[in-house]
Amino acid sequence: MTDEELIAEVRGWLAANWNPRDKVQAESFGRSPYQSFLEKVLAAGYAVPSWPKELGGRAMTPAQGRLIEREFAAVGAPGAGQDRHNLWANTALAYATPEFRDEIVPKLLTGAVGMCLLYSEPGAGSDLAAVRTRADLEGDRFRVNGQKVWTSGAAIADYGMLIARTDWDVPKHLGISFFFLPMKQPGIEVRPLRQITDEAHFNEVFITDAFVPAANLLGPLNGGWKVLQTALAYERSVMGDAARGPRSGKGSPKGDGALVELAREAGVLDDPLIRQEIAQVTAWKILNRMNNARAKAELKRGTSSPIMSLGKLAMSRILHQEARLRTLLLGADSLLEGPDHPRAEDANFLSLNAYFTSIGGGTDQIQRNIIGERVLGLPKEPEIDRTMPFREVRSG
Amino acid sequence: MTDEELIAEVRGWLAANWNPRDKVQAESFGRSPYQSFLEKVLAAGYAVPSWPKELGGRAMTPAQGRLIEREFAAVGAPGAGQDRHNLWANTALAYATPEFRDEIVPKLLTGAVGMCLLYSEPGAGSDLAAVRTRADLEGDRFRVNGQKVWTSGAAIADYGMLIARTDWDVPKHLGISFFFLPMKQPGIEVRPLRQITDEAHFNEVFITDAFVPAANLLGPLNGGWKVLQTALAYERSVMGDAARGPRSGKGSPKGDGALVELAREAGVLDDPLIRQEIAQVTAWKILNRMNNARAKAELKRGTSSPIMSLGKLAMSRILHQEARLRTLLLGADSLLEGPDHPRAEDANFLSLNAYFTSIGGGTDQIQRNIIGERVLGLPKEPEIDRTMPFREVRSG
Amino acid sequence: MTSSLSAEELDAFLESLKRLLADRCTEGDVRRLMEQPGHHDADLWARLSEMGVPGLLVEPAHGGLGAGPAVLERAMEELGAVLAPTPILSTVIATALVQGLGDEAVSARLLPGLADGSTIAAVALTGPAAKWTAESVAVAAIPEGNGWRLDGKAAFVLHASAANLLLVVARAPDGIALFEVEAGAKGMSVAPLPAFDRTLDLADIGFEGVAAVRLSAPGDGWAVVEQALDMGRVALAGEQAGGTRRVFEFTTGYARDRHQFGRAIGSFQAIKHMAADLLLESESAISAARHAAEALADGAADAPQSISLAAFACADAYVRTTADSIQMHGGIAFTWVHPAHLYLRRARADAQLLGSSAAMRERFVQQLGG
Amino acid sequence: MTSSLSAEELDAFLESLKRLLADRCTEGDVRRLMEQPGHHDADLWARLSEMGVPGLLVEPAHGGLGAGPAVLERAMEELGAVLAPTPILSTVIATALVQGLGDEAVSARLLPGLADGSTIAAVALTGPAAKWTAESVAVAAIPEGNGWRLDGKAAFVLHASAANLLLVVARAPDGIALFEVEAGAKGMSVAPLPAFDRTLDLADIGFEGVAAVRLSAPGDGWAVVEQALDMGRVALAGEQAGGTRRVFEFTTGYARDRHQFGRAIGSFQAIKHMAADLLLESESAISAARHAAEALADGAADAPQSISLAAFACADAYVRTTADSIQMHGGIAFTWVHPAHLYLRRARADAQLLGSSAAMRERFVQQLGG
Repeated sequence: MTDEELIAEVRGWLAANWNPRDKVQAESFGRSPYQSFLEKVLAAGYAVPSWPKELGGRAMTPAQGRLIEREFAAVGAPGAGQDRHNLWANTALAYATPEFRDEIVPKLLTGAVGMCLLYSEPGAGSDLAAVRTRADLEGDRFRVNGQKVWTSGAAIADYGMLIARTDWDVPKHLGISFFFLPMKQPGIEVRPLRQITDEAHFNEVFITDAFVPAANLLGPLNGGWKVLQTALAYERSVMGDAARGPRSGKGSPKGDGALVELAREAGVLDDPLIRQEIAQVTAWKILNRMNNARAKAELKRGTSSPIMSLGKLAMSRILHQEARLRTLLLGADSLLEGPDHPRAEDANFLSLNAYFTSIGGGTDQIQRNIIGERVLGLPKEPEIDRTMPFREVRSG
Repeated sequence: MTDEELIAEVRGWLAANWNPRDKVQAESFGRSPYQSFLEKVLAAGYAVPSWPKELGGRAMTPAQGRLIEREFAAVGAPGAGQDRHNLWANTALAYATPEFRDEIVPKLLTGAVGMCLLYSEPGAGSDLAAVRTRADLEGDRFRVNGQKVWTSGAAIADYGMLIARTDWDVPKHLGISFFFLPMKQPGIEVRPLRQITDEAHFNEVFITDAFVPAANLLGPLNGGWKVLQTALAYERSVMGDAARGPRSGKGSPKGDGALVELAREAGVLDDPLIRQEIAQVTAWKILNRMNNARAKAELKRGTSSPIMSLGKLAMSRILHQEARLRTLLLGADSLLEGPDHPRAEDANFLSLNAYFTSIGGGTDQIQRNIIGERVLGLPKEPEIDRTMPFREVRSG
Repeated sequence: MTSSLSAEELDAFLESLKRLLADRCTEGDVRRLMEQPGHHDADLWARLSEMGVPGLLVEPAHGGLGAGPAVLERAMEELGAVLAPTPILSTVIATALVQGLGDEAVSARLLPGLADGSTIAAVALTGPAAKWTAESVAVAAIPEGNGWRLDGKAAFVLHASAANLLLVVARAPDGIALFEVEAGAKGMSVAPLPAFDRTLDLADIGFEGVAAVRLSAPGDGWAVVEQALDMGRVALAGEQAGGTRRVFEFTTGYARDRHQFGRAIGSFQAIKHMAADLLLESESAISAARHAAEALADGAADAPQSISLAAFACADAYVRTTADSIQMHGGIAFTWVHPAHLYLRRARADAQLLGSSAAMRERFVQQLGG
Repeated sequence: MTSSLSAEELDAFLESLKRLLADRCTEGDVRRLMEQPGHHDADLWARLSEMGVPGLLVEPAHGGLGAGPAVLERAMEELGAVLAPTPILSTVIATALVQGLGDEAVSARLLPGLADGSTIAAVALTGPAAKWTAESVAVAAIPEGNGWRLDGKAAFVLHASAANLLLVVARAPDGIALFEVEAGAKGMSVAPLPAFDRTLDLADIGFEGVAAVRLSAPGDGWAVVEQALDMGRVALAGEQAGGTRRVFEFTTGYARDRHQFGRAIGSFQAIKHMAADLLLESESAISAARHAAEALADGAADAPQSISLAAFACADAYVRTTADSIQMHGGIAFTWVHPAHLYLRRARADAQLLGSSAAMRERFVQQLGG
């Protein structure tokens, strides 16, 4: 099939099956209001074109897959390119037993189930391998007890991708297993977590004598660390730029000239100090864009560019610095908050929410470790807890 | 003896023995042009007043010693307070055999011998315990081979305080010995070390089959690490603020208003950016002074204040930032150097010489470790080379 | 230490203050007050008043302790350390304004109430330009009958909700002058402002033909206002230094206790080195605040310069320390229940009140001769 | 990649250039040239000329490769990486000036020599105010007989020692204009300047009634000069980006190899995290320089804005990277024999040439609409 033929086919299919007025926002946590459409996408082989036919794919090349995605994107239709983007389905594909895979993957690809991540714990943030949530085998199921945190979408999720400790007498990385934990059961309590921004995008999840069928185990028992690495890699490649700008948007002009406009509105555009700061922050934003563009251009298929890993660190610096600049622009007006003071609200929100990027998904400090070790080849630090039984490791 | 009596005594003695016109600069590397005067100081008991009488002291309190120092300082006379300041004599006092001590200490107190430090090596900078200069016992002397670096005064020194490895089969801290190495012997070659500032304040010292009498060993064989710690502590308490300002001084007004003057002369005092920078750098300087004053005020006799340890780190930041500011002030004129361009010379010299403070005597990074661990009580990093035989340690 | 208290007396005073605050101004108390309009704890204020805190600056003849700015600064460190929501800053500025007038009758009438805490003052100081400069004053005063009438706007007035004394800095025909307005006077509108620091009681006050009593003598009175602002800046610097030190302490404590990768996170250089740098910030803030207070107490010639320095050094140290503290804590400090953000909110507020860091740096350069 | 070369041709060209430089422009060569007056290596220049480097911008009709700014920038990265002391920057600016005139006769006379390296140009661009702006021009041009006479001063002229062509930007009655002066012309005094970057040939040039030929047409010619300056800034950004990357590479290499405390120093977070931050600087500098060059090659509307950004981003990245590099090395980089300070000297010089970072940030804000 030539590219032209494929494009023609997809266009024809979309014309027949998709109404552009149905355009929706991407939904990364599973359950979709467009299940019936997504079922058709899957049936047509557009959901996961690079996968084998028996799993709903068409064994296409990644390049062909991107052609399909481009056509879907052009009309705002959801559901294509899930072989690249669907964290849940990819993880299940790679590690679930054939039975569970065949059951769950179609549901994941059609948004029939909602999902959440049960990784972080209060005592295991930067150090995920230190999880203390336990899963104990009882017959054909595991009993689960523990506490998870920083979980988005927990309240509506049908399953959580869970890491839990299944062996306490081996080093920490070697005693973890990975599960699809059913969320709709007694023993799972979801509490919204109030953030410093006074929002609650995340939850704490308290797990008390909940159960997960042994069939929902992904990868080998005690082999969950490797599954997690795969899942995290998918997540990172999908996350892109998750940083949020100012909340209200009211006080926030758009584009490269946005900070200039903001300063003009605040009546301080003639302040040389502020002009220099505007130049710096705007430059960092543009440089980040340029770096990403160059990374994409240099990206060989399937391999990741060294520059890629810099985006999160760069964004962290941009957000914190922009928060400072917006505060400087406003002066005493930054004392305020609330809807009547949108510019102050934006500056203050940003000054807090910048930590979402500089802490969330691995702190800047962890990120610098990763860049130093994986990108620059600098040696790791001695890891004192790498080999001792987890029982003996101090954590929390 | 009351303080008043002591003061009267010292004043009388100085009036009889010291001509203020002989005022000299403090000389920290031993040999002094004022030996005969220093001999009188020692004989009068003013050199080391807190020491026992048999060692030239008068068993006075530290407070009395300071009174003597103050009187000496008032007329610019050298030689008092060596019980606090004389690194060499204090180290010898604490660790030399009685015989060697009795021979060397008077010479050190009267400036009859020149001294240098033989600690750092090309492969042992931050990590002094990794020295590879070896001292092998042969009868009643040690044969010494190795290379030292960052040695001031090596060319004129009579002795060098040397750390060398005397046991290679024990962990690195446990196989080091501390010597007074005679410098005037074949087998010791001193080469000036050209710095990035194009000066040569230091030397490399190449030691090839040189000898040191076993009697010159300080502390026990293989017990040199502890001696070194004592010597380093003396050095730190003496060093005070070793940071040097701009070299020429021509382009450098003095006092808190110095940077304001410099900006005025450069015609950029009305630049708001530069004004803010001037405020910041000047403030850091004043704050450092305030911190030191507060540390001294809080200093209980004999104990060191937590703030004390911040001075070097603070000074490093001040010097680097002042170099940047001076460069900013000058603009394109900073392209130049040499005596015809004293302000450029100063800015450029400072931009390089700031590393003397941020690297020399322990890098800023090492200094932060020390503050974090000794002042703030944060745990040390795991030290992988603390227990293995030195032969197996990778260094250099 | 320059004060009328001996070192032992000062230690004892601060010790009692610490005990009171540990008892009556816990994090829970602060959070409770954040939710209440006005954020004023009358009980806490009464107890502080019993100790003499509001009257530290007031001479004994008028019912105060007469301890001076150096002791005030030390007390502010303690209040700042626990984010105490009190009208102390307004009280200090009002006291200094009244004292600066040098009018014995006014002093005798107003200072005793300020000293014993029964008078809670609000001071309308700056207009919407909010630079706390003479140019920013946006209330005009016009003689009317035996008195004066005020028209215009004051912005970011502190503690207006709890106040029973309102002092107004206004522009009279002969220059800046100080006025007193009765609580609830006709023509006055107090509009509470939603503050990012939720312990802060802020309001805009509008004046439309409000009757007022002039307190200051004829002639331009800005010098008196500037002196009072400087007293306020010393108090604020103390609050910032105390807050900085407290945040630094609980952050390094967390770095010692929290374990990840089998090690205390404070054993990692990334955290350890941030802590070392923050120690410098924290100690410098303390030095700056205390030095400024002592210079003011001594009437030193360089007191205003020391105050400028303390103003921006303490403001910047507090903002940086609270910001780095959140980063050093990681996720736990991104939650509302953790106190780190409360301090960040206070630090950001304090950095604006009575003039920005940039403005204080500019003033400092002028004082250096630039 | 926007250039007349294919990707393969570009790779091959850069590969040859790298080999040439590795062979003929070692650190030893650079140090040798530092000690020689003029710091010019005629042999190296001849070999670069054989490769076509000086003529990258010159159209083939005039003997150049016509490869354009994007290829020039890549070549500058290589030259910058080894601190090559060459008159390339002057050559680029002179070429762009001549091309900007759009005068075929002048082009035919001057470009072939510039392209084949036989002409080494110096350009008197700025006066002692040294801001590389029209206002900074401090040479006045007055018509005299059939020609012109020049009076005044040019500062920080690059490569004057080796030059056999001198172009002078001067203020004529009708505005800024471009002149040509014969080497060694009467009334001209060339005063070499001692440069902190000892690879740099800098001079002040005084003009007293110096006879000159006007090259530019009647009317204000500043736009032509600004375009040539922008071409120079692209070249300079390439040099900075290349230098930044090289310093970054040898610094991380050292961090991998150097062991203290039984570990590679790069395993310590203090060093590792500095390295991670510098990777961002280094990669951003590369992105900025290449993007600016490509925008200029494409004649993109935002090319001048991209050039401003590259100018300050690359200058700052180079200064920061070289400065941090010394700190990361420790004592060894405090010695003259270590190359780190040579790069720091170059970085500090490059940060001033053709306009400061602060000036470029200001221009950038104007270009953003501010």
